[in-house]
Amino acid sequence: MLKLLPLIPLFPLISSILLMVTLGKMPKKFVAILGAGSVGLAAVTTLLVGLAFMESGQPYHQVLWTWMQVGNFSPDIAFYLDGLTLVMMSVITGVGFLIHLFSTEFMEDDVSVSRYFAYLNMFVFAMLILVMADNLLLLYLGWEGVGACSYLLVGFWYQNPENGAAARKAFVVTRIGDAAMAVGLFLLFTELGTLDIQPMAEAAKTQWQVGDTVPVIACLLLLGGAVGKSAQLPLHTWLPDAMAGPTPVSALIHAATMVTAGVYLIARTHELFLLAPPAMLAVALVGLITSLMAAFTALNQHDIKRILAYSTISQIGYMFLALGVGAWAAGIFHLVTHAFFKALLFLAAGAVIHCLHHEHNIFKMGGLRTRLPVVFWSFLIGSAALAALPFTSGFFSKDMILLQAYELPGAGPWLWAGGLLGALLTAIYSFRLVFVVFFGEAKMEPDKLPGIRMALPLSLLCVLSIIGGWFALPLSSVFPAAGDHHPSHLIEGISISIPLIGLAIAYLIFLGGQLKVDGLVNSNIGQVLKKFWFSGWAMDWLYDKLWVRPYKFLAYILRRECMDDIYNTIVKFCQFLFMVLSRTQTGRLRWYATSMVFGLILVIALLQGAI
Amino acid sequence: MILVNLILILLVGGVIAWLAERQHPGLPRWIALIVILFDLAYLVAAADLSWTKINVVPNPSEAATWLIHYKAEWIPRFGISFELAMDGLSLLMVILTLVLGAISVSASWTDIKQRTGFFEANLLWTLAGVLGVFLALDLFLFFLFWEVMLVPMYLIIAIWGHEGRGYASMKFFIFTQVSGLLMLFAILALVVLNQHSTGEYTFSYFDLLGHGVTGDMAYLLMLGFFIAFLVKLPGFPVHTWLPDAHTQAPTAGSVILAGILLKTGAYGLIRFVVPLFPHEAMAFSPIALALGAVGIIYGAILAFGQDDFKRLVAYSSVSHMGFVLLGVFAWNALALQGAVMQMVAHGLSTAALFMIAGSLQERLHTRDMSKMGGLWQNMPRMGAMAMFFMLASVGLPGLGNFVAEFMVLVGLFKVAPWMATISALGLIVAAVYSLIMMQRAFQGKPKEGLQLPDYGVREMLTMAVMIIGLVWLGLYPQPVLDTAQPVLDSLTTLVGSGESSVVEASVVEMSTAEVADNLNSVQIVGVVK
Amino acid sequence: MDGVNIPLDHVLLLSALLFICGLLGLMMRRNIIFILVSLEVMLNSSAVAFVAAGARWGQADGQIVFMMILAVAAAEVAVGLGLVLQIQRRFKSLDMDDANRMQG
Amino acid sequence: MLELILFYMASTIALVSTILALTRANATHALIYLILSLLAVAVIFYLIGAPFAAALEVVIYAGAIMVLFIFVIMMLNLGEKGDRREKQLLKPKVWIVPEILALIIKFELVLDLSQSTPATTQGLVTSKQVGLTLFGPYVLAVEIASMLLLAGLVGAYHLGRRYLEEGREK
Repeated sequence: MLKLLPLIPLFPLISSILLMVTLGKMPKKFVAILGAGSVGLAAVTTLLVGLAFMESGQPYHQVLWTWMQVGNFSPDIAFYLDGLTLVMMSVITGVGFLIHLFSTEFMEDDVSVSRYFAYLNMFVFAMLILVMADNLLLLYLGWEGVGACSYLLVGFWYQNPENGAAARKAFVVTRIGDAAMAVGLFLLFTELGTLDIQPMAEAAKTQWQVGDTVPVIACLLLLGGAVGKSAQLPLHTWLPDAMAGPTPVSALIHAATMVTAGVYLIARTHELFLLAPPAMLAVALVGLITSLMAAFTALNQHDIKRILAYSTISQIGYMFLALGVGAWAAGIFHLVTHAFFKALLFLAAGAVIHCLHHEHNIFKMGGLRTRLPVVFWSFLIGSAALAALPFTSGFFSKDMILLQAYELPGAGPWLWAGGLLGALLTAIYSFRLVFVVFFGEAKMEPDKLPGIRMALPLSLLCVLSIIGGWFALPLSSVFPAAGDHHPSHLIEGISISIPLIGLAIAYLIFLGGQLKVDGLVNSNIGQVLKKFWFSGWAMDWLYDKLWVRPYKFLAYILRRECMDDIYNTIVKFCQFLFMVLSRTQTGRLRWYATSMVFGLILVIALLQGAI
Repeated sequence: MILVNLILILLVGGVIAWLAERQHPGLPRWIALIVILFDLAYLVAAADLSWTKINVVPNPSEAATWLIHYKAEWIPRFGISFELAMDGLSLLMVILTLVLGAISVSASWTDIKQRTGFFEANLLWTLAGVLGVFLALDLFLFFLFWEVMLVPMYLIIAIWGHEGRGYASMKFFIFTQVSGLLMLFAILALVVLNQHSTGEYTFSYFDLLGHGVTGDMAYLLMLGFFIAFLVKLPGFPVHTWLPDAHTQAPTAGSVILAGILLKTGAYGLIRFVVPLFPHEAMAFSPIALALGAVGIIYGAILAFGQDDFKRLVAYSSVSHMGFVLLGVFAWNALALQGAVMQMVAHGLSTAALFMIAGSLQERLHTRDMSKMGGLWQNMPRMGAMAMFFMLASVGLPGLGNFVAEFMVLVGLFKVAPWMATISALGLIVAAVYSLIMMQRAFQGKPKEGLQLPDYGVREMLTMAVMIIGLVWLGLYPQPVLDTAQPVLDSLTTLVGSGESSVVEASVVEMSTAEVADNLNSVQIVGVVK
Repeated sequence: MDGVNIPLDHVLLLSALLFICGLLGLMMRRNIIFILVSLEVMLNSSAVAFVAAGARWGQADGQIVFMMILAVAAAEVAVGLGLVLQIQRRFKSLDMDDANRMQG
Repeated sequence: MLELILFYMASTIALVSTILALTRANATHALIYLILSLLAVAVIFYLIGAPFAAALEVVIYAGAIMVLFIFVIMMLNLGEKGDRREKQLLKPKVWIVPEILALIIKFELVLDLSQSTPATTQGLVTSKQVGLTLFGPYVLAVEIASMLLLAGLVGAYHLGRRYLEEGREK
């Protein structure tokens, strides 16, 4: 049964190529079936392969063909299946299928649906390759493929130049991360002689001691790549703009799968990171700072999708925090639960936008509780899981991370405190969203209700968001066993109560109205802070001033090819010489006679001299 | 004799195509296509190439070990012989030339209206010249083909070019001619000095490999060769002819110019510059690497700043060929393979982009991107093709360019880590200009009432050939790697650097000022007596 | 009368002076006729030098060359005058500076 | 002694008449002075012992060529208008530079001649001698001279004929 492994990425690839080749000639219905069906088939195959794998227990390695072979550089197209890969594949194909099903109705009235499903299937294929690759070069292939597909999908409605700009921004910013990761790959290959993950881990353990400079540099470069793709602090500005794409795209790419690629990379190469403690600390710090920064920004956004985008950045910050403190299993566990509830939230937001004819501003919506019940309940459950209210899936995974962060000697408690503040803010902005959109007086009337193909994925995801926390993921074989931790009940109590406090605060501010914050908000500090946080801590402005403007200016100056001036000066000098000589040709006989006489004099003088 | 026939078929084909114009203006195109395909078939059939033969590692200095070797006396007094030989590297280049030749003929099917016969004749003669360059192993014959390749290309640009063709073709001709002159000095000086030490004149590559010239003179000779090939492979300071030549050349002209003529420069570097002057080349390599890296970044920045679609693609090939320069002068097995792969993959991807540029110009009668916009709406198939080849030129893994660039950078990282890191920036700036090209030309608000014919069957077939080529190179490049492998092994062992490269992993300590005076020290190259 | 003991230098000096006068005329005058005249003078002065040299060595060669010069002078005058006619007809004046189409 | 005096007289006449020839405004006056200068040169030829050359000079040079010259000038009948233009051409500005150059050359030649060893003419060279050498070693030169004259004839005829035709049409 394990032999079916290569089939999983093959299904989306075939359907994507089919959709591309037919160039929109296929009837809409058939396109939807092919698009969603292929991912469904992949999900079923993953299930089968998963079952077979659970019985056998050891990792399964399958080589298709050697990609290229020059000297000792011989990466090959090969898949590696272990617990981590299985978890990631099931998330991608499972959540992916639900999102495909959702988008069959969401994109129904769009003119180029086949192009949409072609890109979406290609994305699922690239993500599967990324996850199943057994060597870093094939992983890099999936890595860049995912980046390219996200560029295509974000820029799907290309008529509007802003979408094009957002897509370009996404591709270039992630590309910076990819370049860093590429240099990391070069370093790893030069030092360890191979790019296959498992042999590389062994070679690293033998060659390097803990804390050598080379592993630290390599891990920091890999972190650079992960930061680019998972939209963490330095390279996160592209994710909020990437909301320009269709909402199911945001659900699939910018919530469930692509942004978690960075987390997967670090998890997959955790042996290297174990050899570089400073790099792990860096991962934790990046994660923590990003989550806090994103949480504050999400507090005062008014576009429903941008709130969810910043919340994604914040939640991935948590995963980075988990990886930084060595809680690998907890990080992946949070990744899985986050995929469930964030996909749910995005799809619900998609449904809201779809029914309110593309309205994005939450303050224009209100009181949708009664008109869109399904959407309301899915939003409620999603936000509960996001805020990690007790007994939701989010609670189990976030709690594990915070507890293990607390365990870390040295900076542990600080990280834990930061995490808690993040959890509080998460609770506040998620319930702010729910109360503003679904409670209060109705400002807009939805013109249509979500059909069955929208409601079904929403309900399935609701179920997953709730019970998602109870499954034990088969990660024990992959990661070193995390220490048994049972901190004092006080710490546990605090981390349980924080989300509830957040919920109360949100209720008091946005629904009950008892807690007046207008005074605080309208004070001039408040205004400045509000604008500052709204623009994402002015990161966009900073990057524009730091990189974009100088690059454009440089390109503008060099546009006329300054190197040409060197050759043009040579040309001008020749023309000057020609002009001087041509003036001597006056055409008058006397002038020629005189010049001849002049010559005669010289000759005779020479003769005189010579004799 | 096979090699001689290869070139002869093209030359004769050119004449026939020229004469065929009288019967019917469309006929020369068919004749050109048939001649090129026949030449390709002849190569495959006549030269019984089996993997066993290709895999034997040739010793560069003995003719017998090469795949095919042909030698005939020409001017015995000076040791000049009509010597052609083919090994793995030149086999690859010959196949690339013929494939791109066929593609360029199909690219300009409807493009050329007047004097089609003469156009196809020039096309075939350029191809013949290029084949000669790839096969010639007698330096005198090499220089002859170097010029033969140049003249018809000049005519193609000068006669069928666009509005600024006079300036562009003249600039192209002068740049290559002057640098060719430098190379001629170097060849003659080499032969004369060789005659001093060995006592008899010989222009043959095999005998010149062990020439006794050392010291500053060898450095100058190496520079002479290097500059000639740097101009042809548009290296950083001397690349300014390429954008003009490309924007003004007709579609077929720029496909051939970008696809094949740039490769002659790179081929020259691998075949002549480093093997003939190993130690000087290694001493010179920090500068060359610096030029390569600067070329990548400079080409990309300028590409970003262009308004003209073809000029942007031209600068992109300046940027891509920077990688080849890096690959050659890193001089280990991996980097060299990367350079060869880049030559092949870049040929395909840039040829496609130029075809798209040509068809855009044919439909919109302009290359100015500010006048384009939202063309995907009118021409979805061309938009899809442009997107695919744009992604290829950005270096999307799974396509040929990525494999090449990755290998070059990994090979370079072993030799000069900092240089590799700087060149990795090239990946970012490459993405920047390619995306801006797609945005300004194909995306954005479509112009109303614009009825444009989309791609027909012929164009889609040509594009399909190139897509298959690129995907095949991207996913299973092993056949190409194996053909070039034995040659590159023999070259790396010949230069004696092997894995532990002579060039110690030093940051580029030579400042650009030193680069400048090296370049103008070349002006005083004279035949030393 | 028997052509003896006339100092050669003086004759050569005479021929040189005559030649320079011809040269002067060529440089000064703009009228084509005077250019031809100065040419004649220069030719004649060279003839003098040749004959004087012949006389100095008592050989006939000098005079042979003199006859050659005569032939040259005759042909030159013939063609020169033909040109004069043409120039007169085309440029309506004999001023050589008008005929400067070869300028630039 | 007589020859020497005669020689110096003839030389001065030749020089003066040449200078006058070149500075005249009127073309015919210039030609007449030129003929005078040629005759003086013929006398010099005679004095230095080349009677045959003297005869030729008088017959061919002065007689034939100069007469042809005068004939063509008369035919062109320039009239007074041309002479006035000639006068304003002789302004000092025109001949200062050539004069300087001429002086330099004179100085150079004189310097050159002064260095040469003094020698005198050796005696009479009879026309018989001239005839013998002419058709002895120099027979080829005669042929060349004849070809040259033929070329001159053809040139003159061609240039002249077109002039006459247009003249007739007008």
